[in-house]
Amino acid sequence: KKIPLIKELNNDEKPTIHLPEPLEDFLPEKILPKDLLRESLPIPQISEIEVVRHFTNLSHMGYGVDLGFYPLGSCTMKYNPKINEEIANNEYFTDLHPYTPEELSQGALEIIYKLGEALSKITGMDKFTFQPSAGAHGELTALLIIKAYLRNKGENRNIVLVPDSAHGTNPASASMAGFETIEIPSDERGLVNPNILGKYLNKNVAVLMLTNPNTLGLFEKDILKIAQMVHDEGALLYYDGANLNGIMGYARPGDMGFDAVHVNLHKTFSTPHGGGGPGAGPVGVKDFLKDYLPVPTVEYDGNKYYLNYQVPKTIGRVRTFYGNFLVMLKAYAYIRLLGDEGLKKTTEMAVLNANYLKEKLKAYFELPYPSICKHEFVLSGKNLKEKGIKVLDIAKRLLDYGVHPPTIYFPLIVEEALMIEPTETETKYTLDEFVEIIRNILKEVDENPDIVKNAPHNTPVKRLNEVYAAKVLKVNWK
Amino acid sequence: KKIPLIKELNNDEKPTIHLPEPLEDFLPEKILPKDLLRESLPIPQISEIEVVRHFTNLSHMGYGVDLGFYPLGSCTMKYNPKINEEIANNEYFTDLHPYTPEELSQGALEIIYKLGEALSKITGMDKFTFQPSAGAHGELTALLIIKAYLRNKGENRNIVLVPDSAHGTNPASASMAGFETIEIPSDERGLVNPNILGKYLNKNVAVLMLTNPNTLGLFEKDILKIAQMVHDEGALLYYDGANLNGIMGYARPGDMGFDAVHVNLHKTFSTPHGGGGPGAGPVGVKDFLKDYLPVPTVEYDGNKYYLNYQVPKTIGRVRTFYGNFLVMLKAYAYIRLLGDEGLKKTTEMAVLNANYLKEKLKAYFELPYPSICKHEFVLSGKNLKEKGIKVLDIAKRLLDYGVHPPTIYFPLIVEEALMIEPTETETKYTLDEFVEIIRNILKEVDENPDIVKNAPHNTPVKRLNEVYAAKVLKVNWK
Amino acid sequence: MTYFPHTPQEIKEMLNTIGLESIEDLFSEIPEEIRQKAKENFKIPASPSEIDLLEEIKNIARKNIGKDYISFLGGGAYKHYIPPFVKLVSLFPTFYTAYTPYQPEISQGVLQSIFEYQSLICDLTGMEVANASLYEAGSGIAEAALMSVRITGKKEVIASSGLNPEYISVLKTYLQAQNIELKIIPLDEKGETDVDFLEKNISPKTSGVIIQNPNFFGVIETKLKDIEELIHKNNALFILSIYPISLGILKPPSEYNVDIVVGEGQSLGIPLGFGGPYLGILATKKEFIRQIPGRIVGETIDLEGERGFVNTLQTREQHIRRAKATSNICTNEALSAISAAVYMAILGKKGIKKIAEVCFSRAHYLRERMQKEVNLEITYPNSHFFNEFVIKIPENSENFLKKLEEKKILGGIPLSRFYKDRDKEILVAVTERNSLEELEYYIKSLKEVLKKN
Amino acid sequence: MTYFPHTPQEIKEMLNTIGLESIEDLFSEIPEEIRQKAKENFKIPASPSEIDLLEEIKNIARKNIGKDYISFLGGGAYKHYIPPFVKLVSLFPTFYTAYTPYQPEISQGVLQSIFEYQSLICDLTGMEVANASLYEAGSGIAEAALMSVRITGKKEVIASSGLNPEYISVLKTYLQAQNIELKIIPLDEKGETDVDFLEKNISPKTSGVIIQNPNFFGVIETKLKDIEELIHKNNALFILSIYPISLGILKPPSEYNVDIVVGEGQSLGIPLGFGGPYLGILATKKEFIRQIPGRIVGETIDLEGERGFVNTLQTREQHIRRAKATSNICTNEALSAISAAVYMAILGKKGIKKIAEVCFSRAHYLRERMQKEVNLEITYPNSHFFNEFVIKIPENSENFLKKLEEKKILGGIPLSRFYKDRDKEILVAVTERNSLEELEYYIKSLKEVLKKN
Repeated sequence: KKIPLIKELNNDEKPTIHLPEPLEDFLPEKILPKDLLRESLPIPQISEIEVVRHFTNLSHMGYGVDLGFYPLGSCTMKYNPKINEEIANNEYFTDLHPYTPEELSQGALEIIYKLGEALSKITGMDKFTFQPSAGAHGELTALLIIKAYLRNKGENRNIVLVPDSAHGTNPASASMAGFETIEIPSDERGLVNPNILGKYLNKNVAVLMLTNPNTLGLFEKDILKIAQMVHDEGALLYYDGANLNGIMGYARPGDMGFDAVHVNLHKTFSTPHGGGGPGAGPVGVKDFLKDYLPVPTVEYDGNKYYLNYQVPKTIGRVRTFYGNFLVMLKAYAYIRLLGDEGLKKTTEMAVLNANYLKEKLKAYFELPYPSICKHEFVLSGKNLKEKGIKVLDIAKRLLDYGVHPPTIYFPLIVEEALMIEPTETETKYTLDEFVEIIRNILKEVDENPDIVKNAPHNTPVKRLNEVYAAKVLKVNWK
Repeated sequence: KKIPLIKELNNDEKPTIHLPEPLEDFLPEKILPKDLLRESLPIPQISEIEVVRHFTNLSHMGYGVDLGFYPLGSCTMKYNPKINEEIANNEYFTDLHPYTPEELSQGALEIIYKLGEALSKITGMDKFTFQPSAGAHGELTALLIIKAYLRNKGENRNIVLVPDSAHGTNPASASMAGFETIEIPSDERGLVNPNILGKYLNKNVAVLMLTNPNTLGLFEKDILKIAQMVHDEGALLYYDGANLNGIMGYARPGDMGFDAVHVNLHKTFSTPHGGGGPGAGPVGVKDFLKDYLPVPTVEYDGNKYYLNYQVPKTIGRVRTFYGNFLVMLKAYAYIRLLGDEGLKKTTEMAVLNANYLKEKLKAYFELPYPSICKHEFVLSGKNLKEKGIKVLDIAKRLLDYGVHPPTIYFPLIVEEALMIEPTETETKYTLDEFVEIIRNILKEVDENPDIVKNAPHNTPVKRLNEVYAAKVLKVNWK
Repeated sequence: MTYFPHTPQEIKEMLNTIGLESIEDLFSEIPEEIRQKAKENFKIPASPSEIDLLEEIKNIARKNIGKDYISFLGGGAYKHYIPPFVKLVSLFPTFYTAYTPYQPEISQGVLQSIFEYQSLICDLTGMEVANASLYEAGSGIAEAALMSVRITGKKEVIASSGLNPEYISVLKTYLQAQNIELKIIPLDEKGETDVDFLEKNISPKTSGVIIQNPNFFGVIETKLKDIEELIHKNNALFILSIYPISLGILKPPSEYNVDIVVGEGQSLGIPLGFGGPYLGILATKKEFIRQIPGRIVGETIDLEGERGFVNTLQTREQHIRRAKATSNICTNEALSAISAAVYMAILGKKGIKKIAEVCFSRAHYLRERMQKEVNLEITYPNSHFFNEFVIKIPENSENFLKKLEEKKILGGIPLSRFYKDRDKEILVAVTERNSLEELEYYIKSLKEVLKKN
Repeated sequence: MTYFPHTPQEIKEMLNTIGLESIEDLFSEIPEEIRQKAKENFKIPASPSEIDLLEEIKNIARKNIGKDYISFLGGGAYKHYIPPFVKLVSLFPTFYTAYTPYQPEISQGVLQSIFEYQSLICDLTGMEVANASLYEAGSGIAEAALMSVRITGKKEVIASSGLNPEYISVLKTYLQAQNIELKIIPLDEKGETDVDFLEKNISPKTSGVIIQNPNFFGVIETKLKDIEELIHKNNALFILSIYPISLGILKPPSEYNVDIVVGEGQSLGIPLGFGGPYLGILATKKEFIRQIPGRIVGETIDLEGERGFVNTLQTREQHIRRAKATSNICTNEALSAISAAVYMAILGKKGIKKIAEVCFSRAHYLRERMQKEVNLEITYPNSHFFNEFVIKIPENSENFLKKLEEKKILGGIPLSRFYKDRDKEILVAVTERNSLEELEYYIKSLKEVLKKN
């Protein structure tokens, strides 16, 4: 079923919805000079029922956690509890203007404050800012805090170290913060090796950014040693919280020696990802960095919550207002419902699912790093290359079986990588079914490789030509 | 994609949602004798994410007005405005107990009262009851009112007349009200003919039930004469409001001589049909019948709305509480948004769409009653019989084209009937597209009849065996 | 303003195709006299805009201030927790904007959901078949009574006065229409159906006997076995009205050999909504399937032998059988049935049992506190009850409740609403949404109000 | 309690498959010292149940009593009408529970919706390309400034002090990080960007100039043509921050030859939500497409030549280009962008224009009444404005606003919140959700408050 573009349904004479009429005496054309006014607005006009059908039909051409398995590595596509949506739809939150006087918006401030307290408990950090709107935004914020701290100490360190398995956002954020990035090669275990790290550490290093467990799903066992080395060199240690769900309840970044962290509320704390966003990437810091947090922070004087603009060495703002409040609200509800035991259990089941699936799938792919993983693991499909099959083909064929493929071609250090994160909300049955599907596809690779190479077949469109898109660059309907 | 039954996902050990714990000292097994308690509850236990996926996937195996054209004759599948859903989701309505004291539920009572006033204006009746939960329920209620009125006059009339084109609910309601039904044949115009009617009228006739426009979509032109004849014979005239949307704003049942009416809020007033319900079938009567309405009625004393249980000759209740309140609320919002002019325009566009589509389709089918129709019209597919094609096949093939088929095999007086009601909310483009689809299908009938006979092909299941269902009678998962 | 999408140009073109000049021409066969009257009398002001309408109705809604009170109202409609997903499902477009699934191939979502509803109701009640829903309990009980008349060929129905008085009222209306006799059996001193009286009144002429459990006064009927024997000895049918949540702990109707189970399904995830839409449950034995009113979904196979679902036994229904149909019901409460299915599925056996236990235990805790601390008299002090009970207060119940209303409590339903002579009794319901703090506050408020007297 | 679906038996089986004995074993490589600290310090109480949680948070929500006040707050976030369907779309499961559409074949719904968002933004602004969203306006403006630096190879940005002060603050943070100079241009006596001052400060070293229209004080910048000429004469880029709704009537940025349009998309169907999530709009000329930060959806064809949509130009992005990416943005505000698309689609050109006219006319009506009837002084009395303006009051604005709060009015934003010295001025915003009755009540209340002074 083809769905037209809205533009293709346009007819200028179609009615709009039932809106109030402007006051005749105060119409723009009676008040403003003509050269400030626009002559026409090219936005299409279609009727309400057409709009409803358009987006309803589009919504039937998609996939989401609510439809099935979504083991997209590093993305933590766990179930998004519906109770959180109900909570975040309360008009006392949705209709609240950010400049509502403090005494009339105590509820919202309370949520932010209490979420900060909870995240401090979870991460072992001392204070949080909620301005960062996403993980990468959190990274940037934290790097700016660290930079300001170092500059304040009179240090002009300009190097950010990241492992070669790091998320792409790490070096990109470093650039935006005005740093240079140097990559440290992982060792044969897939980990940061103190011996290798030692070669990279020097007085120009401002910070080492780590995600732990790392993107291979492996816990950086030498973290205490690493922290010691970094700190001894006068640099700071930053925690990329994308994988916090692999250790929550068992290890806290603050206890591992990290000085600043970001947390992805839309990953570990299950706020829905919205087809790409919104998320939220609050940043937590140790005490010695808290004077550098963006303004305003949310404080409590024992009686009343308030916005504090008096942060002595603040880096300033990284966005307007206070952050993605409605996302915070969902995360707060999630944390409050589960409590410490529930959150810990969340981690346990996520790690159980990952190790179980790894154990089941290692027969079909190469497993470059066979140790116990945390919330995710990485396979390599290079064994398929000789058959002319790429992991991309496997991914596309999975679509035909009604499941979302894993992350592919990341991390970069694994050839033909398949990065799989099942999350704790999946049943054993779903995992077993996934294994069965993989087995089937690999059978197809042997018996009927074309069906895999030309996949997908059962989707609303066939395999899409991304190269063509980048060539023609048709990015709007004009 | 096959969707299992919930039962097939059952595992007694799976968790339920996070509920409060009972008070230990007051557990049923500590208080009730064992023989009052159940030993086990066979309801399946599955996890929240599984429930969410189950019903979300099921919802992707369906069709609705929000997805496309739904010209199901006599069903008035018009667009259901989303604003009405928002209004009906207000907690001050949804969380209101029906026994809330009157002074604390004035808002709900006001809605019912004002909807009654509006429906009186629309239909020309004097007073409404909102207890009837559906059209058929309204018919029964009205027949009971009429019966009580006649009995009160000392008359034991026991015949209900209906045209042979009547909805099946008419005779069924008559039976439930303890009447016998006699069918009057329609004349060659498709209408009730006063001359024929005359032969059926006598002192045993309690009521003539009419829908006007009738199920052929034709206005009963002789209605004033018919009313005269019925009343002269001492019988009453009942209006089946299923087709009110064909004349609203142009003719009021009250002005045509009807003594009692029901109105389908889920048809003319656009409340969604919910896959089969809930609807609402309020009944309006002329003054002389109002002492027979079910209790309670909603009244206003100039100061306060209240429930009136003092209806002198009431037939009693036809259901608990006051009716499908949340449905009334949506209908009220619809009426208030549109006002008289909007409602009238609604009728006009519905009738325009029907006549336009009739004009376009008459080339492809027989059109037994070619006059101007109202909101719907009936074609006959008997011309296809010689090709071995039934209208059922056409209907099933339409599913492959992504539109809902018309009503088929009704009204009974038209052979191989196709009853088509486009409604006012459809664009000309949609109607033209439908004509094109019909043309295509008829071409297929000539060129490749099997594709039509074995349709549908693109649906989640192929043609379903209804005879087999009735034979095996598997009506639950046990 | 309306929701039509036509442009003026299209309207012109369409009229042209039809061969008419104006919209008015489409209505020319309506007698001028009728059109004139409509023109004169059809006057309804339109709201200035969607924004104004929302504001207007929000203001009306706020007048329902009782919503914000702590509530102990029950009597057939209960304030239960509705898991948020249940509400979301009722906004799935293919569910709420669909008609009755006449075309099963594109309606498997609705059909399977209703099949699962039927199955879950069978699981809950222990019965063999359930229909796809009736309007609500009152008309559902009437339908069950008529069913017993059709099955037994006899025309006398007996109902316990433990039945919700509104149900009795509906029953009267329906039975009278078909000249079916209705006898009402009183309760005994324990508040249970008087079995002796039943024994005296039942006879081989009786078609069906209707009992409610727990009954309207909250009392659990403990002699259902005896009643069942009496009924079946007289070749009548045993009709039982149930409160679905109570079946989380109470013995299912099937174990009492009940013939037809009916009940109000509102407690299964359906909002109070000032009384509707609700959900009429009807379940029975398979032998009676052809006498069931309303729709039934059945499993079948498609052309390729795959499982699918359809409306079945449609030959019972009005659109085919017309005057001889098992009922006139056409539009039912499908969306409510789907909500109930989602509700039962998301709670599962454990959840439903737990909700029942929470209701039960909090109600018993409250009643004990009322007895021991407030010294309130209880109407049926030695009877078993589920989550509802009757208290006696020393003054007119409506006055008493008004005083509680001043403390933002809706203390219960005054029995005088239904029984003129019982003007010092209040029916109190407790659900899982009454927190322990609410119970505490109720006790405290009762003490204060009683002290003032 | 958590949302995991495992049974104890399954957990055992799975551990067995893995070859471990206990769940703890899965974490054995974490140093004991770290685990011990977590054990000791990781303490968060769980809510007793979903029911309690809902009640608890509802009680917190109710403390946001400002929501119920009549509000004239604006300053970058506006209380606009959101058509109910816009809200429903954001609850479509395939939209809100999906990740970024990395697998386009099963993500056409999200991708086409965002392609349409991009197109509608181009229609609204007149620009040639738009991205798939940024976080909100503040960081969006910073991204635009960085874009101008990349494109021109110069490191000096000029911003008008008509820019929202929070945006300036964000801009400072971002630019400072990369040692880019930021100059702020004052306003003239009309409240418009001082063109003479700009002329004196702009130079061939300037990479970009940022103007906001209408500016923070509500004033419509009338010399954008002159500004544009100055900017382009110096080979800098013209960056304009817009208020989307105002473009229902105001000349689009493209007609001023703007290079990069940025703006806060909240007014396009996104709830106030105490400041987020919002929507950062960024649109530009096609020639700059490779320097755009964030995601872009493009049209393409599938294997069979059918139209489809994909994320395109991903080589600009962090997951491929890493340190050399055009931005670090990964997660954006896709769902907000979809809401904005639905909003623009459902209103259409007529609706957006009408909303703009209603805002404009009601704001002008209110200001006139304030001047004529209340004798309030207006800060820029002879300037053009859209729906926001600054009034002067005879006392400290915070005190004054408190008095209005007693009448349940949020009268506006005190300028002292941003400019310490402007402590007797209030920024007043009017939208279509301020009914005429509200305007009347505001006038009446102003009179009362002023009389008391």
